Amino acid sequence: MSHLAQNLINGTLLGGLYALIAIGYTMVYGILRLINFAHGDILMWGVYFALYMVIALSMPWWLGFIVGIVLAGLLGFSVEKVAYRPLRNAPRISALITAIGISFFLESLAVVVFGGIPKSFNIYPKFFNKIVIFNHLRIQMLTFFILGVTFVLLFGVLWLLYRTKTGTAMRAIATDIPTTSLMGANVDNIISLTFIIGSMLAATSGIMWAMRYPQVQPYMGFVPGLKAFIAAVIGGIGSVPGAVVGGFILGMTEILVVGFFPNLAGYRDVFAYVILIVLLMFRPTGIFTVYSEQKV
Amino acid sequence: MGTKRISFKTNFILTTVFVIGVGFLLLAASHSVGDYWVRIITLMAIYSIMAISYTLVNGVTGIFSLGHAGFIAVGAYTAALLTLPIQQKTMSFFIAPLIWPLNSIQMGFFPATIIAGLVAAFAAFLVGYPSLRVTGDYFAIATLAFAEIIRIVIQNSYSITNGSLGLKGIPPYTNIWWAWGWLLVTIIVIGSLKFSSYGRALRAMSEDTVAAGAMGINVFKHQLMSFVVSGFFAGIGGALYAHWLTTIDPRPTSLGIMLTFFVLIMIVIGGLGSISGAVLGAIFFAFAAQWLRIVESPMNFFGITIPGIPGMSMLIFATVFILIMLFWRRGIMGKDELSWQYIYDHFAKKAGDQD
Amino acid sequence: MIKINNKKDERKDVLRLENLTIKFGGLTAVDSFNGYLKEGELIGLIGPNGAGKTTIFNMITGIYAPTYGTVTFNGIDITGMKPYVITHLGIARTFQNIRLFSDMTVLENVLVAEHSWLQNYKARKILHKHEPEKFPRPHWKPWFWSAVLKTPDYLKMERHMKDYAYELLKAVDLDKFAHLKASALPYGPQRKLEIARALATRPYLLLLDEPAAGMNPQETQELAEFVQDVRKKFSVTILLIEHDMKFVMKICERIYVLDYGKIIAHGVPEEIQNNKRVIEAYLGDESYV
Amino acid sequence: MKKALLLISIALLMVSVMFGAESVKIGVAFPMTGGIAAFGQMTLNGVKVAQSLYPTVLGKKIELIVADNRSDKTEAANVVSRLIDYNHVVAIIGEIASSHSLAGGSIAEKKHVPMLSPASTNPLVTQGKHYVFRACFIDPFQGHVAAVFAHNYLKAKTAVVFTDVVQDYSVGLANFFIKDFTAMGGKVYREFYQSGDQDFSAQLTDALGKHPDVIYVPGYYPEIALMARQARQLGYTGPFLAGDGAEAPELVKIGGDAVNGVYYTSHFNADAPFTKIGKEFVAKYKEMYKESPSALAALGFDAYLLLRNAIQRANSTNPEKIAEALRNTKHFEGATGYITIDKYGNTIKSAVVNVVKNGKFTYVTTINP
Repeated sequence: MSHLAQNLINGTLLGGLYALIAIGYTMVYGILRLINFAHGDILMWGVYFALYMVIALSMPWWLGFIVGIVLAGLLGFSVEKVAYRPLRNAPRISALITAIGISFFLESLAVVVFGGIPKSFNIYPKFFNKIVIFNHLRIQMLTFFILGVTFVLLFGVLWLLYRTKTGTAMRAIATDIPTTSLMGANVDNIISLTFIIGSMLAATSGIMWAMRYPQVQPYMGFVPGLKAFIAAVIGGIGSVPGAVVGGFILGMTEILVVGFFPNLAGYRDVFAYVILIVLLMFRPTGIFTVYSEQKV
Repeated sequence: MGTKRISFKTNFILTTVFVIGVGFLLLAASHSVGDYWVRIITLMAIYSIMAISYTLVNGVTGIFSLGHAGFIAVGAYTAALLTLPIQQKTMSFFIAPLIWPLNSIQMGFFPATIIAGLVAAFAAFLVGYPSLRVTGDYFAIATLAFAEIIRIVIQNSYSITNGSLGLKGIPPYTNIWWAWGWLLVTIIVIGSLKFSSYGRALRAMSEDTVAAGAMGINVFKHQLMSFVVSGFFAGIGGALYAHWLTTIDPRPTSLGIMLTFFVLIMIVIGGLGSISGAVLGAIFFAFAAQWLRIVESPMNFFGITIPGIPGMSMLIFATVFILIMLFWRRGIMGKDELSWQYIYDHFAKKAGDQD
Repeated sequence: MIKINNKKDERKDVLRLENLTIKFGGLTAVDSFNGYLKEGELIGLIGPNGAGKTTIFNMITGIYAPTYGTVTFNGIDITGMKPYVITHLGIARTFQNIRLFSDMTVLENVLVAEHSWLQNYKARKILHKHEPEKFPRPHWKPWFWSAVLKTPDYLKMERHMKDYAYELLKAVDLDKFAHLKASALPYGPQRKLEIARALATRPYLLLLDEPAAGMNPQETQELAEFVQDVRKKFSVTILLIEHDMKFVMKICERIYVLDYGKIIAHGVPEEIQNNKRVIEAYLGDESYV
Repeated sequence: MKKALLLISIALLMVSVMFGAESVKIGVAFPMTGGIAAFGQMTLNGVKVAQSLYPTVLGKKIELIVADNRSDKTEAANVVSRLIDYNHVVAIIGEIASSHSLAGGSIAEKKHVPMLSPASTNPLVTQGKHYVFRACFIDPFQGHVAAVFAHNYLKAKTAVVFTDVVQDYSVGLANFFIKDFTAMGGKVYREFYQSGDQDFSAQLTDALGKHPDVIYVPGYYPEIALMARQARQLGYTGPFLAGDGAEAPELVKIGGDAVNGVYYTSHFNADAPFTKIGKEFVAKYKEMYKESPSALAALGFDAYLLLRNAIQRANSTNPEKIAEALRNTKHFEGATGYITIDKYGNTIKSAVVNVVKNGKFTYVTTINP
């Protein structure tokens, strides 16, 4: 029983991290219909930014984190501006290929700038490593922190989307760019804002990821990025609540599969991919249907 | 507008002369440039086969697959398991013995390559049949997922593929003639396909699937067909690659997503949808990967040593890749082919400009 | 009150639409559309923007599956069939916003439509069941391999396809642009090429979606003659959507008027011109001038 | 102007020819960029220390030509070919990762140029090859050493073995450990993970339910460090046992206090070198790089010396003769111990066990073959 409970806690933790990354994916996809392959790499850069703020500029850890997150937002903003905006009217495949190129570029640049050797991320207070024992369950303080941040940010994003004018404009663009621009909303600004928010969420997740698994390396963003995309598809791409639910489902599945069938650990990623493929075949719109794609 | 059309006969003669010329060049090269460059020249042909088969799907047919490395891996493993000497098999498989009948088979390179192609084509069918029901970026992600599944299964099947230990001692059959010979076959078959009625249907689909469907083209069937043909030649490329390298393993960096990215770089440089572009892109990639060693190793300019920057070559490739996508999306060839007609038109235009 | 010309028509039905209905989410885009086309007719389908005309085309050609109702073509129920099968059976169409294969040459555009000659096996099987005498059992050929290996059979077929394509291009007066990219053509010839491409599938029924859109009066005039010409020369039945009332009134034998997904009028041009509901529906619409 | 250029180039050519005649070219094929660049860098440091101590052989200067394989298998084969064919080296120190050595080894074998790998421990690397050697012991031996240590020193009865399914190295060590440990009467449970994994909580929760006396993780340091942290958080206080893949300063940096009590089998400990030349090496290394040498550096050092020794004994720079001499290496004194190369190209030498104590790699014991 405690085995299950422990696994459930671990799964929630992993799921929360996936969910935060997936929100950025799903928002960008909802608006631009673009799989932003570079999303995971922006996450990685955010973590490096935070690390260097603390180590090189000797900022306090919390300030370093915030500056890192802001810088990641700026990076997302520039990536959109430099690489995606010129291709907005190009075929979608071109945008997708460019996104792959950007991902490849950000990774290569990180190798050149930061070196390919993993760096340790021990720049946060020891307090987070403390363990609370609760009825045979061992829960790290970090768990509460990560879950707390995840839920605060999640509700923040939902509030922004459904309760503010900007959010309404974002949702409007997601359905129809030309009409929205006719209605007087500045499409470019709103798309930029989407990228900034998505990148900052990813960086936040990345930093918490690095707190839990304290090492940083240039390829750290790829797998979480891909998994978060799968989470977004599970939830119904374009839907923010869907992305969160998808993230938790995926995180939970991965942990439970390995926890109860240790022999299948080698196939762990296969489960995520199989879920993805089955879902794409039979319910491509995911759990929360947002858009139907038919347009002739 | 007086562009002359070059007749079939002229075309045929010129092409034959060109192929024989390239043959002589290769013959000369294999005797003069040394083993290292011969290896690179062989690699160029292997990359070209991978790139052509990839461009058939991603460029000509216009469906964006990210699963190419999966089929290359299937081809590489199939061929390697068929040509590996039995004694080598018993030595390599020390975690779990190889299953029957693979443990008692050893065959020649040519049949093994063909079987590798067929098995890879079958894998492409199995992947394509479900994946092609979704379109666009969903298809890209589905194929990426399938390729990863293939890789992970290879990684975990110790009694068939030797798992993460990989295979070694594969006979080094791939030489300059096998590689360039297969490249010629690939160019002829895929070129012939591209310029047949089927190729027109594929190109039409790449522009507008709805209109193509309305013109009576079974879009799904044609996409699947293109995918399977591509899988066949990817398998051939994999078989050649395995016998060139003599050892293969299922790491993400050797037969995983990295390889798909590399081939993608080649066809983006060459122009999505062009066979000759794919060849040029592959040759450029194989050459530049060696040539860019200059920027990575310390340089000595009159006594001043400039330290090399590790990782620079990949950064340069990535930068070139993005610049092409942003400013020169047609790449070297666009969707055109480097035909005699193309060259003639080009020069005719140049001459016209000077008048 | 819908007035219909009740004169008995002996010609056979090419197309019959019964209770055709489609819903997108909560919205009913087309509501119980009933209609028919007799062999050799030239029929117009008109209505204000968003009335659901193109949606009907999309249901006939299999791009959308109707929520209710059936589409019967030459006595075969084609509801829910795949677009390519429907094309093989003999329905061809053009698109509202021209959808040529713009990167391919004019000739290749036509040749693409002829590609189905190689492999309309499935459609022939369906026809075979219905009219065995007209469609003898097809001989299956491995055209794919023939095409790759360039067998004499295939080369003969290819020559045949090219000849017919030139013939079609000559008929629409585009043969001199055969090797030009389709995107390089001016607007009017692009419309014509789209019709030629549709004809290359050898249809019984041709669906034209706003063929006169964006043309000046003189071009429209030419087009009207051209459409009538095509009907005669290729002996096809034509159903067309058009905004230009003059154009429709001039060439169509019967007209269906659609508003908010429902038929509001059906009859010969004179009847439609004087129909109160049609005038009402068109009042606010600037395109009716 | 043209004449001047011509003269300069002729002069340069002559200098290079003269220089060429004076030197013995040895190729170094290491990963200097990419995923395992750190290993390449560490090993190269050791090679350079050896070169600065012993720069000549047979009265000629030894010239090292370093070629980067970019941590990529295709390039691993290409650089060996390049070194042999383009740079005309007489022998190669090279390829760190076993998969790279397999790719490069087949080229060296074909060209009859000896290749000496400092750190490829996979038994397949030298198998059936006459021109491929190594300076390190092989996976089966390391697994055996770990089993002996767990049984005799840690007195363990139950072990949980974590296998990194992606790494042939890990699979090899785990299998030989399990074989030997069960033969000694121990009980083994297995768990699996893969390189790049960051969350081991599921496996650890399962593993700790078995109440192991030791957890054997023959993987690489990033995962070992993360695993140790998560295990400590789940309440595990017992020892970890690992292979030489654990040895990197990052283990402590990432793992923090959690990695205290991680034992690992290794080739070398800088605090307790037990040969004279080992002491000399540590001193010189500290002088050159201001830090303690890693085991990889020691292996790079030994690879250079083994090759130099073989050239001396062969009294020739003929690759065939060097290979022959290498194969006859007997009781050679290197930094990592006394090395004998058997007829298969593998080394027979002792292993050390180190432990992380207060964030320092501390020598525990030596286990002889």
